Amino acid sequence: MSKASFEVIPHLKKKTIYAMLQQGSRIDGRKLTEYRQIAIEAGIVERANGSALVKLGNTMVIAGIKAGIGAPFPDTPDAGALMVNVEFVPFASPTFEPGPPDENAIEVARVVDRGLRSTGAVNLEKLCIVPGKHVWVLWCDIYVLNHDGNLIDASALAALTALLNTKLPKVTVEGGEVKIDERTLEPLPVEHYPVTVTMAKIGDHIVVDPCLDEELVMDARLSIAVNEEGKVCAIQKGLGGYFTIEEVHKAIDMAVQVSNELRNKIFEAIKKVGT
Amino acid sequence: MSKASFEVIPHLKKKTIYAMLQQGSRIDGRKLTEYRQIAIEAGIVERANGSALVKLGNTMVIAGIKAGIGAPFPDTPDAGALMVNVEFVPFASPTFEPGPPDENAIEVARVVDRGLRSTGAVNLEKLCIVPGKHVWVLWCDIYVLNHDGNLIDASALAALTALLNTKLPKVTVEGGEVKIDERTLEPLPVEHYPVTVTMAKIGDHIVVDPCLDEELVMDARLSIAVNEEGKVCAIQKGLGGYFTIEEVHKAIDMAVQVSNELRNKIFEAIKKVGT
Amino acid sequence: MSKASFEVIPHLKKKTIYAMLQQGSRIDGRKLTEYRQIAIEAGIVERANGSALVKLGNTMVIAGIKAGIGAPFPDTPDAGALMVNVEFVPFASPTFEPGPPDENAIEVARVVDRGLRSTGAVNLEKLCIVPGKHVWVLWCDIYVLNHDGNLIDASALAALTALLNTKLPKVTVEGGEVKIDERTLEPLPVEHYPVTVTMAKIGDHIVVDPCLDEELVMDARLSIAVNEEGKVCAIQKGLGGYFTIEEVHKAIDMAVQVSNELRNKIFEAIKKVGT
Amino acid sequence: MKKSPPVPLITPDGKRCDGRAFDELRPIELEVGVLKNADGSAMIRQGKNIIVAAVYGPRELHPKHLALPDRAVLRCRYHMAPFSVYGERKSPAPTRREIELSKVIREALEPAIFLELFPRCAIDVYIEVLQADGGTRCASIVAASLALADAGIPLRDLVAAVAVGKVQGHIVLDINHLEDEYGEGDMPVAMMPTRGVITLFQADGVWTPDEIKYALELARKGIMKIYELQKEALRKKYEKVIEEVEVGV
Amino acid sequence: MKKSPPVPLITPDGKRCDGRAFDELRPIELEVGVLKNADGSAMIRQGKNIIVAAVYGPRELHPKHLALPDRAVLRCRYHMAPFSVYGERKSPAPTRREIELSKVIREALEPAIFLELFPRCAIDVYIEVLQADGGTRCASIVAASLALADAGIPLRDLVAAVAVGKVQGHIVLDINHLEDEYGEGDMPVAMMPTRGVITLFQADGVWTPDEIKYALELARKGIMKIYELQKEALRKKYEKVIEEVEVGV
Amino acid sequence: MKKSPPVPLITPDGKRCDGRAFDELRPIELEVGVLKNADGSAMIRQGKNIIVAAVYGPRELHPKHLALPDRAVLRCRYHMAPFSVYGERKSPAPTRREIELSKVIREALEPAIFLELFPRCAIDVYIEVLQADGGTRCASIVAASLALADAGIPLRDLVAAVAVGKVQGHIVLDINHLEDEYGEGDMPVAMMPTRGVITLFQADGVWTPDEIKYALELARKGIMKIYELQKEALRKKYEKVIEEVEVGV
Repeated sequence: MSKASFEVIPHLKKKTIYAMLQQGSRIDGRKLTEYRQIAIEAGIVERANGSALVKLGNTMVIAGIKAGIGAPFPDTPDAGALMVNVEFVPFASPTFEPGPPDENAIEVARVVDRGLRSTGAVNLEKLCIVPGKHVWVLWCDIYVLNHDGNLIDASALAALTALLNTKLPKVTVEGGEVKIDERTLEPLPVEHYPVTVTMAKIGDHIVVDPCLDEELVMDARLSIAVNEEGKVCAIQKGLGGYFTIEEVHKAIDMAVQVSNELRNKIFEAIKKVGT
Repeated sequence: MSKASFEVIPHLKKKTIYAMLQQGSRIDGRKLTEYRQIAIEAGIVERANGSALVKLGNTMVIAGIKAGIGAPFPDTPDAGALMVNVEFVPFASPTFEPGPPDENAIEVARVVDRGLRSTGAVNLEKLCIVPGKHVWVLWCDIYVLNHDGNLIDASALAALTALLNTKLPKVTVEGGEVKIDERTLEPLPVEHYPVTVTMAKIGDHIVVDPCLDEELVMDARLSIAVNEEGKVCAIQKGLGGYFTIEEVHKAIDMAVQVSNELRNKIFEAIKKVGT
Repeated sequence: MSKASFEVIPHLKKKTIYAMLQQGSRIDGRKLTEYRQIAIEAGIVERANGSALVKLGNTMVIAGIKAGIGAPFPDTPDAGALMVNVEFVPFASPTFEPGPPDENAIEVARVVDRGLRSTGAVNLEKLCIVPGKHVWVLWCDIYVLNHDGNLIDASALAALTALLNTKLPKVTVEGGEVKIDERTLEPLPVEHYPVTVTMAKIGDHIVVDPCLDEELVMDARLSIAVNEEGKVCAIQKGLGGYFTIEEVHKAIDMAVQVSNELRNKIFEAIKKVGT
Repeated sequence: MKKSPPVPLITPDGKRCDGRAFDELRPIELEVGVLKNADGSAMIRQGKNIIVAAVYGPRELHPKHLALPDRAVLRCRYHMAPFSVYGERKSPAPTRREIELSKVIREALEPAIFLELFPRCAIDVYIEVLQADGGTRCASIVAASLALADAGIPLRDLVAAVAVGKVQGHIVLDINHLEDEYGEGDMPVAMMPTRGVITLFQADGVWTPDEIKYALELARKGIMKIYELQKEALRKKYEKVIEEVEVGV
Repeated sequence: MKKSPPVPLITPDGKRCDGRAFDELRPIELEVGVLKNADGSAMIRQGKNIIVAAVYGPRELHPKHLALPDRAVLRCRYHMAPFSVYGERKSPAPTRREIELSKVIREALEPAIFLELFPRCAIDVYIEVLQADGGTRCASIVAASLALADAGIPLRDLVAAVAVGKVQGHIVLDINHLEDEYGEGDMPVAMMPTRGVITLFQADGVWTPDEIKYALELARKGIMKIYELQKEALRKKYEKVIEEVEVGV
Repeated sequence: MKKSPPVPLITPDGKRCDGRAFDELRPIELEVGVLKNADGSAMIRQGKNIIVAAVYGPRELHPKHLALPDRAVLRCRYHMAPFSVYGERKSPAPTRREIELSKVIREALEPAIFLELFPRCAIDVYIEVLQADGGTRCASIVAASLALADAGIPLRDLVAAVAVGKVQGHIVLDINHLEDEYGEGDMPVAMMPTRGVITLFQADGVWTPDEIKYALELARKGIMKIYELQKEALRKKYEKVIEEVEVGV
């Protein structure tokens, strides 16, 4: 249980959210299927191999990629590794506490990871340098800077943008030794573009991209990762409520529809930094 | 201090236990030197190299052996390794708490380990594959599923049975490389058969195999590991009471006597699964 | 925040300290620039490669050096390593708590380390055995046994004395293999002699070597490490008070002056054990 | 990137690697009340899965500032024994996977429990996987749900669960370890069967919306069968208790 | 033992590796109020440093036994993001260095805050280094001080800070990453500028007392310039707020 | 599996590797009151063992819910300094061995203390092994017992302890590091000497019941000698205090 879930929302605001939904509108004036304004900036941290800052309304997350050369996992000797880590720093919300990632941060990381992995976003086989010995190991660290709801989508956007922004130095193998040419940079082989669309169930209503106020009253959450072919590549239901089968199908349709908009925002951000 | 030791026992029950002991009988109808009913089942977890489920009355523990190939300890380059780990999962008692093993679980693990190690139950030298480089490393993990007293004896029984149930794939060394033949399984070289007999001192009485009610009133505990030759191979006094020298000698005689019965239960369980 | 900083000092004692300082004297009778009695004993732990026990009045710390052969840090392949660790064991004060070093212990360790490192006290390059592969790794563990103030200076004294007391077995390299000759011991290459002088600011007064009573009322702390040439090789201001620029310069002059006295105590202790 | 499976996942005659049809469950054994100390408990064997669930509560919650004024706090710990897995020993420390699964299992059970009846209390669900064979989170939910019932905690419905999967293009019911490891997709689903609502829903792999529709329907059918087994197991326990009471055991 | 730098630290014409004069600050950008949830926040860009500071409080302190009856407890966490550093990823777990820096930064800020106005409360200062380029502790103090002001916490003075260094025998102002890594000495200094008193003072490297005198004076001059930038940044935020109020945003 | 010892453990003339007879203790030095802050303290040197014990209490216990209404809680921490051991540095984090020894040492001391006189309190015993030479748990008990007495805590009796061992078939008193490392068995025993009862009793190695009988009797004799040394050390401290009082120190 995160403390966030216990956060108190004034009774009046809760009633307002419900009443407005009944009228087809939301507390911040959006339509039920409307996403908040998205701002994505790629490449803001030069020390990282790739990076991105994402704002969804007032939600703000930053992702940075660090690449290093390491040993492959024993069961995938021919493939590089990608690790996703999400930190909810106390910085970002009065309800976050210092310490290692809690179950909420771990869930976000694993959902982001699942979307990237299922659809093969990064071609990990191309990150193998010497099979069984040396591969590229990528760390994708996502920091939440301000929490105003829907951290899953913001994190997924930041992760994919940062990966698209990533460049690796060229490596060659001579006599078993790996040589790194720091001056010749090559883009990371990103081949698919999954984005995640999260919906909240509040009473009988399903809204896209919940803000924090909505998260504090929602009954359940459904996150759907969609790739560039409109196929679903990860699903995660959250919280102690339920969905009917019809609601699930409706939500999936909604996610597929919204996903293009999100993906385009990423492409625009990448275009801006010229990669 | 385990919380268990603070568990409250109704005053009346305490008086009953004392009164009955005065009459030579126990709260659960046993005689002072009588062990509870023992049920041992070997080989219940196929994923493990060896396993055993032990019930002492309502006490229930499971042990599983996982074998892997690793480096030897620097001071014993010619020998495999055996590690015993005991977990008191919250599962097993309302007083157990989640987290790494506390001093009580560590004590049980170390006493079980001491009995096995002192008498050379597993011939660790036969687990050496390439001296100084590759040896078999055995993990014996013991999980308490239900705690009704005397976890030391139950754990020792489970550990030895699981070891006797353990089979290792055949390994050969070719040109410095270790090859594992998963289809040819060989029994673990178990050469001695220590079992542990625990006695509780309650007032002036010494009883064998205390149940939880008795543990909650006992003054001190004495655990004696005995091998198949009737020799003592580990001793552990526990709790903040004391024993007279006479009591110790009486307890040792008792342990030597009872140990055969326990050992036979193990042999029967092993015979049943045909190893 | 260490609990120590919250320790209550009787109001009366606080007033006394201030009043005496106004008169140019201190609660324990010392002058403002007077150090407490120093007793240093080198070589008291034979199991260690070097060791020292230091008493500053009632403050008592022990340092032990353990040397082992390990890999160098990747960025200094030609140099050995020196690690300084300080533990405030509950042993030493009613306000110390068990557990890994807190911010106070870490600060002491890092200040001691900084002094040694800045002035190149130990010639780490001479501790390289095979560049990039095998180097001497030194652990300097400092245990506080009794806390009566000024743990930084006591720890720095103990560390340098223990290093001067350290002998390493002779190593030779034959065919890439490192051979250790435990019978031929050689002194550690210690080439500089930094000592640290700590001053406390209490009101407008600056006193050298504060005792615990003084630490409980001090506003700020300034520690200055000085090498044998009278040069400053580490500075650390501590606590939530401040210093004027004039106070800083005065403190530095004071430290340079006192440092010789401390260094001589170390040399005497080393001479006594004949190294 | 996934290596090829040690045996064919789909045989030429359209069966799965363990001989099952695409819509066939593995054999399932359920036993209620297997532990003495827990307030409720249950064991499930499904394929080679062996999982035990224990429930303690409703009971006082420590530390008290975590208590809720209007309902019980449900806590859940899903844990795999070090010897329960294929290959190397698993460290007993909780992995990120175990932490996530503890969360989704808790959230799958929560809608079924009348938590509002026990303000300020805790209900603790402990799950130990003794042997893992694919689909452990779903099997855990099946057992945990029975353990809650065994503890006498008022439930809106049982929760039943099963994982469907995508194996060489086929949507199959109740995937086993090999299908999980080498298949293309995994979709664990939990439902409150009498209400037909979904309380756990996850997926990896790539699915078209139509495939998801088909998979969910397949899951629903499997869940209804498991639900019957759950009720049967509770009846058996109840009859045993009645019997014991009647013969005075 | 330090390897030689990849570029000359001092060029033949008496400039530093990034073209600066010995007594020249790097370009500094300060922005106040960059985060919505925090009670106060500020971002600093100094060279390639990117650092954000957030302040929460005064607020209730948990656990309560740590509260002080006569003043607020100031808490501080300096942390570097894993991707903020040169070379390998930094583990997100706090290092000994980060623990020490959290302490000295707290102690540098403490003299400037009227803690006695908020007995039993906590004031939390969180600092995240997003990109590190030398002198991060000083830059963190500059940002944290602005975040405290932005949170409306009564201050005796702002705190400004800068690191001077010793590079090939020269005392230089505001050292960058290369000068920190390959230079001979680092001396971070923080002051309350209007009072001219020192609240953070550290050094490594070997310094004569005269060099320290010179270095401190150089630091003081840099700090006075940074102080002007701080005031300017607060003014900008204040004007923006006024503007927003006037146009009714 | 144990390697052969670097020196013969038993010499041809029937002596042990350090020249002692089978039933001979090592030289023991005891000093009471060696630390200023602790309420009681003592140091023991036995062979090359150097161990210091400190006692704090009876004092308030935190957190309070661990307090007992009818007696004090005794807590004990046995710890080895990183440099105290042969060979490699020991990590300062408590090992499983140290956790077990902390427990058995606590249980060895407990019967001797009138804990019931201090309800709701804690008595803390801290033991630091500065140099280890075999038999440290027994030496720790000897020192801790003196530290308790030094702290003025009412005791039923002192606790004295010694380890007997089995070395090349011989039962010997007070084994040293080499005998512990290369011998066949170790049997640490603690007793309340005037009552003749056993408060710590452990063993590894293989022993016949008769060997145990002999070993226990040997231990008892050693313990009685150590008990005399303990009383002597307390007397010395007491006399010193008297003296100090008389001369007005």
